[in-house]
Amino acid sequence: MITLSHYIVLGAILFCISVAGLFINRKNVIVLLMAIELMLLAVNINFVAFSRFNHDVAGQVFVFFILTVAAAESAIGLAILVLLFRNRSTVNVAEIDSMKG
Amino acid sequence: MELSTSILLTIALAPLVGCLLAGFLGKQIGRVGAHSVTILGLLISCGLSFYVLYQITMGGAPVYNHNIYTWFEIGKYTATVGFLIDRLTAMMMVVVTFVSLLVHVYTIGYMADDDGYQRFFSYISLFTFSMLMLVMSNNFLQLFFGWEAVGLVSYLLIGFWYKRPTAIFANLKAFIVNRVGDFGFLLGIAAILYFLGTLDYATAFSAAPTLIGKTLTVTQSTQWDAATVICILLFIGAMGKSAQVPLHVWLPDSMEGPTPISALIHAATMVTAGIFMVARMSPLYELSETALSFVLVIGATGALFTGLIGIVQNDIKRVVAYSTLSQLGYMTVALGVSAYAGAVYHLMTHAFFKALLFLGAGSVIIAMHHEQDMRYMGGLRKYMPITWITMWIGALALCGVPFFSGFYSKDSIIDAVHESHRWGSGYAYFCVVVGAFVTATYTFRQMYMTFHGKERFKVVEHHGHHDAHGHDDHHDDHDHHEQGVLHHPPKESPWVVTLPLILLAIPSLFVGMFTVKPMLFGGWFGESIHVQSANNVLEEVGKDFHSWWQAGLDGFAQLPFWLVFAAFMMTTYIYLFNPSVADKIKSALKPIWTILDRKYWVDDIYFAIFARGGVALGRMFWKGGDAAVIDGVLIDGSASTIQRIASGLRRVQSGYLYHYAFAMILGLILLMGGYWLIGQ
Amino acid sequence: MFNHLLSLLIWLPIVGAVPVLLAGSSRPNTARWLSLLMAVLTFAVSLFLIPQYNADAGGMQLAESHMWIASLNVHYSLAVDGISVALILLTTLVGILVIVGAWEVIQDKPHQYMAAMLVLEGLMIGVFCATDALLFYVFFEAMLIPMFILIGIWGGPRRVYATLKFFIYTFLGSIFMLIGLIYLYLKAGTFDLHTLATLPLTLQEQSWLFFAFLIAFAVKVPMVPVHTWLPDAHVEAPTGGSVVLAAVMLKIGGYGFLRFSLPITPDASAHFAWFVILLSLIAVVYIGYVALVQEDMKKLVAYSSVAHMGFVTLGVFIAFMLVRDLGNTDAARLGMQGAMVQMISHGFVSGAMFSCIGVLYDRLHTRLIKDYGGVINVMPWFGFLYVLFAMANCGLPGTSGFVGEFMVILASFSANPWIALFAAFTLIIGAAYTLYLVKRVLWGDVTNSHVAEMKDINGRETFVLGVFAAMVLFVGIWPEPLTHLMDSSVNQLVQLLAIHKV
Amino acid sequence: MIDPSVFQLVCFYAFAAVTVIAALSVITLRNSVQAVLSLVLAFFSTACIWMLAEAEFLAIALIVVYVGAVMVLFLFVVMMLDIDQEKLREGFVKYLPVGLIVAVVMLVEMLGLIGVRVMHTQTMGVNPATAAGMSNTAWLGMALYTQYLLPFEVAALILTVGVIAAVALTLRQRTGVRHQQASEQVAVKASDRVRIIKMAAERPVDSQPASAQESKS
Repeated sequence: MITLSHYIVLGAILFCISVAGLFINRKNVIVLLMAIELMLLAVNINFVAFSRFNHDVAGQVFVFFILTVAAAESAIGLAILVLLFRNRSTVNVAEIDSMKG
Repeated sequence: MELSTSILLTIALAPLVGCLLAGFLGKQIGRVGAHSVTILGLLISCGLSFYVLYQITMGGAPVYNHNIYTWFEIGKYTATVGFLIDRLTAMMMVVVTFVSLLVHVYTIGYMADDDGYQRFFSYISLFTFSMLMLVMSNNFLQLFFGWEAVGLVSYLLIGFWYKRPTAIFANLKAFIVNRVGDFGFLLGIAAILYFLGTLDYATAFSAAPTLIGKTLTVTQSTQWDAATVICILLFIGAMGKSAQVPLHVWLPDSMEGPTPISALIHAATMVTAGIFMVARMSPLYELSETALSFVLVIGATGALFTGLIGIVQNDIKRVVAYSTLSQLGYMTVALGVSAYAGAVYHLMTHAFFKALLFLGAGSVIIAMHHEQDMRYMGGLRKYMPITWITMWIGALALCGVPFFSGFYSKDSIIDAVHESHRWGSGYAYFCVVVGAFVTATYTFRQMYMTFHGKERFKVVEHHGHHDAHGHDDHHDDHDHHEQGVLHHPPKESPWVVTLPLILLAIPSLFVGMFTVKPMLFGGWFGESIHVQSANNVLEEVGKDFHSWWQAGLDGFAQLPFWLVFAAFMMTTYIYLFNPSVADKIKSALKPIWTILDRKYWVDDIYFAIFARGGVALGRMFWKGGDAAVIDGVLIDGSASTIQRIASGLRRVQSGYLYHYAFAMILGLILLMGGYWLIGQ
Repeated sequence: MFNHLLSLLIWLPIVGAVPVLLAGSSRPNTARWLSLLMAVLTFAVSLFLIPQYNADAGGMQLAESHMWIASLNVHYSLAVDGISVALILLTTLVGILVIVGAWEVIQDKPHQYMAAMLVLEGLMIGVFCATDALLFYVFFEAMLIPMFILIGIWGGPRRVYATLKFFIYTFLGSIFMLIGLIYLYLKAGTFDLHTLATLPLTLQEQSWLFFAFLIAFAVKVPMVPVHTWLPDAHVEAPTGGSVVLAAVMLKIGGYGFLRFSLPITPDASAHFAWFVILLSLIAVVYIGYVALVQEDMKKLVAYSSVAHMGFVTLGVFIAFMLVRDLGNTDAARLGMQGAMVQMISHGFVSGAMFSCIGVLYDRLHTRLIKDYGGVINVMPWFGFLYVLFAMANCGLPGTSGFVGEFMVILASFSANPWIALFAAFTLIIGAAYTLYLVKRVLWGDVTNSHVAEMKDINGRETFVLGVFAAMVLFVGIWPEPLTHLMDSSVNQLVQLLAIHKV
Repeated sequence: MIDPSVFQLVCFYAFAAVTVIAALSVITLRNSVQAVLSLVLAFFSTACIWMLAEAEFLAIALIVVYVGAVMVLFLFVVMMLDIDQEKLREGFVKYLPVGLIVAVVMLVEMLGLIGVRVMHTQTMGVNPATAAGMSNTAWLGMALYTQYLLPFEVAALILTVGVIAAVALTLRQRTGVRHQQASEQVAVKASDRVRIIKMAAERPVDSQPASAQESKS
């Protein structure tokens, strides 16, 4: 019998994996972006689960919006990445430090 | 007949108009225009003053006491501008305008070649206006206005030759020392307002008896007598203006100014303002024995000890300056023994003969091409007979030789002190009697060194060059021309200079004879001066007084005369017959001579403590207080602390995205941990 | 027109700044003439205050009120009493003089300079008119902006430091006032000053509020020890900025005490009067000594401003002592009136002193005293005026500088002779630092070739200094019109002092 | 016959395990292309899990939109850019412990805070869409086009802006390439092309009268 906690624990595990991913891949913007996608996925799992278990449509509607925004975000993120690579020939975060005070 | 306000206004404002015309339109109206308008103003003023004096004494005019306009009116306190004309005022007006008029005339000659001719006339007319406002005032506010205004003009005139470093030092010193006096004076006025609730003379004097028994709470346990506090505070003002010890230091230095103003301001009128003020305040001073004793001791000290300094001076003007200090001491002594009439009387005679001596000294200085050192003079009598004779008249009057005006005033002061039983009168008597000897000594020494004996200057004729060395540029090359060398022989000064000398010599010689009886003993001053019968020493003196002739003859038999005579003999021997003795005495009495030459080190001490000390204190406050503590620690300190914290925090703001992410997640973990702990 | 006279006074210069600004840097003369026109118009309008304001009746007159922020019950309400009228007249007159004074001096972006001046003038008038605490606060703070710009753009080499110090100092001070006002608002539900004045408060509440107001206004006055922004701001400010700062802006501190501390927290003010009096006396004596050793003319005059403003706070707070402890309302009126006259007088005298320094600075581009010497030789007319203002600065009778100090000293003697003694010390130290300055700058022989080439003041400078001189002499010789204008208002304030709130 | 609920549970565990392993390989794989492919796998298995929760529309949408569009975009970018993989791996080992600790602590905290045990009792119950008598897609669509219409439109707008922004960001203005400027071509005027000047038929004899004439005309 699948319970709510199954979904929630899965979401938590996925979220923590992506946090760990942020840490260990701190230089590669592409992996960072992917980790963020994973995070969103974890969140989405929670939304879907709550929506299903609480019989509320709002959760799934919200997932829909998150997917929309995440798509836009990754499109722009990748565009920036391309631009960045074109101008600086790197996607290494450590080298992108022109904002450093 | 009541005096008309318009006449009084004309008296006061005529010099002011002259001043403004000469000052603002000096270039347009030229030199002649400048001295014409100012002298015209003074003539009007002086003539009307004589008229007022006549009306007050002979014409039976009542005392004039009216306000002109209201200065401010707040609650029960009002301050007005107005005139009080009684006999005391009328006499002062005549003395002021008369001496001022003569000085104006004299200036035509003395300042003939000066660039600041118009400016000078403007200043002395402004002075006359201020002095008239002071003496004609009917309230303390206007008195203070005049008091400070004459101080301002004195400041401007001492620094008249503003290119001289000594002159601009002297005028600053004069103003600040005067301000020390004014400090007390203003507090005195504040005390009067506090105790009597008014600034008006008449109201204050009529309320004066209510002061008896009132006290001022100084500390929780100390109470001071109200009248004493008021009188001493006011007298501090007089000490500044009338150059009493220990605020006398500015007067000798003020000789940096041109000689006419030394005569007008620093001998005849302004410095006597303090004497006039105390006499005017006699209803208040009579209430406080303590204050009068204070006045007495201060005056006596000044009378003797500043006179002593005069003996060692070589600058002709400085001798007269120290003599002024000493004579002001005499007047103050007279005030101190409640002989106000004596003080004012001496003020008047002194105004004439001291102005004469200063103007005479000025005449000598002109002849010597602005050489003031008596060691380079001598034997001048044959070059300038008028100056010589008139100055001798002034000198004898100053020494108090019988029948001269100074005799009547000075002798009656000495007698009055003798009669007084006030605390300090014994000391004062000693001072004034010895002072008579001292006065004679420096006076005769000055006369001999200047007019008699060998000529100690050389005349080197410089033809063709002499225009450049006329005395129009005296203050520029005063310093680099060789001392004791003249380019043309000394000659008598022009008539504009000698006429005032003669006009001043006449009252110096005669005024005493005709006025001594009414003014000193006849109660001429009437209501203007109030003396309690127990203090009335002049009445005691007057009992032995019969006529001026008799008094003059009696004078020959009295101690002061013999002291003067002794001084005469001594100086005659030393300076006329055996000048080398002077140096011997000087070296024999080296320590005393040094003390006198250094003026008891009073100037040095003041300079060290107040000037240097003040600057050091200021620097300490500035660098230590403002810059170090307030700005350094509090303001910039807190700013730099914030900066330090911020620069620590700034390191966190590295600009690396992963740092921010890390911080975010760390925060999230902490938040969750904290929440979890609380939830447990 | 008379119904909205005060609004007109406030907004005329502010709106007038717009065309001045639009004139642009390409037409500097148009900007100058326009701004002069606006300043003169404002002055002309302010002259209507004299017939419109009934000095005998006193109290708040010419009131106008509109709802401003309904949700907070904030009103745009204006009114003036005699003190405000006097200060407004001072502001509008100084407004003309600074614009004339900056005529050729400001070559860099003159239109912006003039516009900033006009805006500043309007805001200062606003401060003097506002009878709503929040409106007052808005004007009070808004005033900082044009001043900040004036110093920051046309200032001297260390202007950044000076502007920051100036801004942070005053802003920090007024934050406390804002907190106090918010507390009062929560308590009373309104910002109306009249309502706040009648609001009952415990002594403890009053004490907190008193110190909140004290910090705000003490910075503005400025009082020791929060005065150090003033010398720096003055030194770096352009001449016109210095003149406005000294002549009008400092007065707002003293004015604030009258409008806030005095009616809202009378008991706490009386309770802590000794503290303010002590600070005032320190200002007179301590700052006097500090002024004595300054090497920069502007700093010297700035410090002397601090010392002179000490008389304002002394006069205001001595009134508490006189009314509460001694019951001597007449002396309290004298002291308060003295403080007011001192504010007006200091406006003229310090404005004139800074203008004089500006005249010198325009010629030699230095403010250090040691670079001058013997100026009187080449600039006699200037020397005459400079000596006049110096004398006014050291309080010579016959000049306006004397009147206020005289009244305050007289009043403080009635409270305590020792206070009078320290206050009267200004007579000596004031003369010392002022005349020492005059001696080093004016007197003496020409010290260097730069001084020798200086030209005497031109017509424009003569006009500015001449107007100042006329006012200095007028108030000094006949202060009665001025005191009469403020007398009934001062009297009402003194009556307020006697009312105990607890 | 297996109990459907047990089968569902087994399926859930299987898909969850695939998801977690795929996620782990996303963050650990050296090769970016492989990482993207792992991410695709993670999405795919998540979609399956959503299927188990009867959220069919979102599951399909996740695969179509994410796997079909976004992940392809990722792959495209990763392959297009010549990225030095080695350099980007620097510090991997160094930060691994920190990352692990943070992840584990966070997981423990999360699970602790959520209160897994309480949720363990909550069962799925009846499908709300079925209860409403419609499919999941219709159920979601009803909500989206009625109650959430405005956010839906805004989301559309965001997508459009995102697309435009992405294009604008990556658009490259190359120099040395000739373009046709249609707007300028349309806006051209005759006076820009031809200048008609008046000139004398003959050469003037001297310049003086000629200039005078010219100024006259």
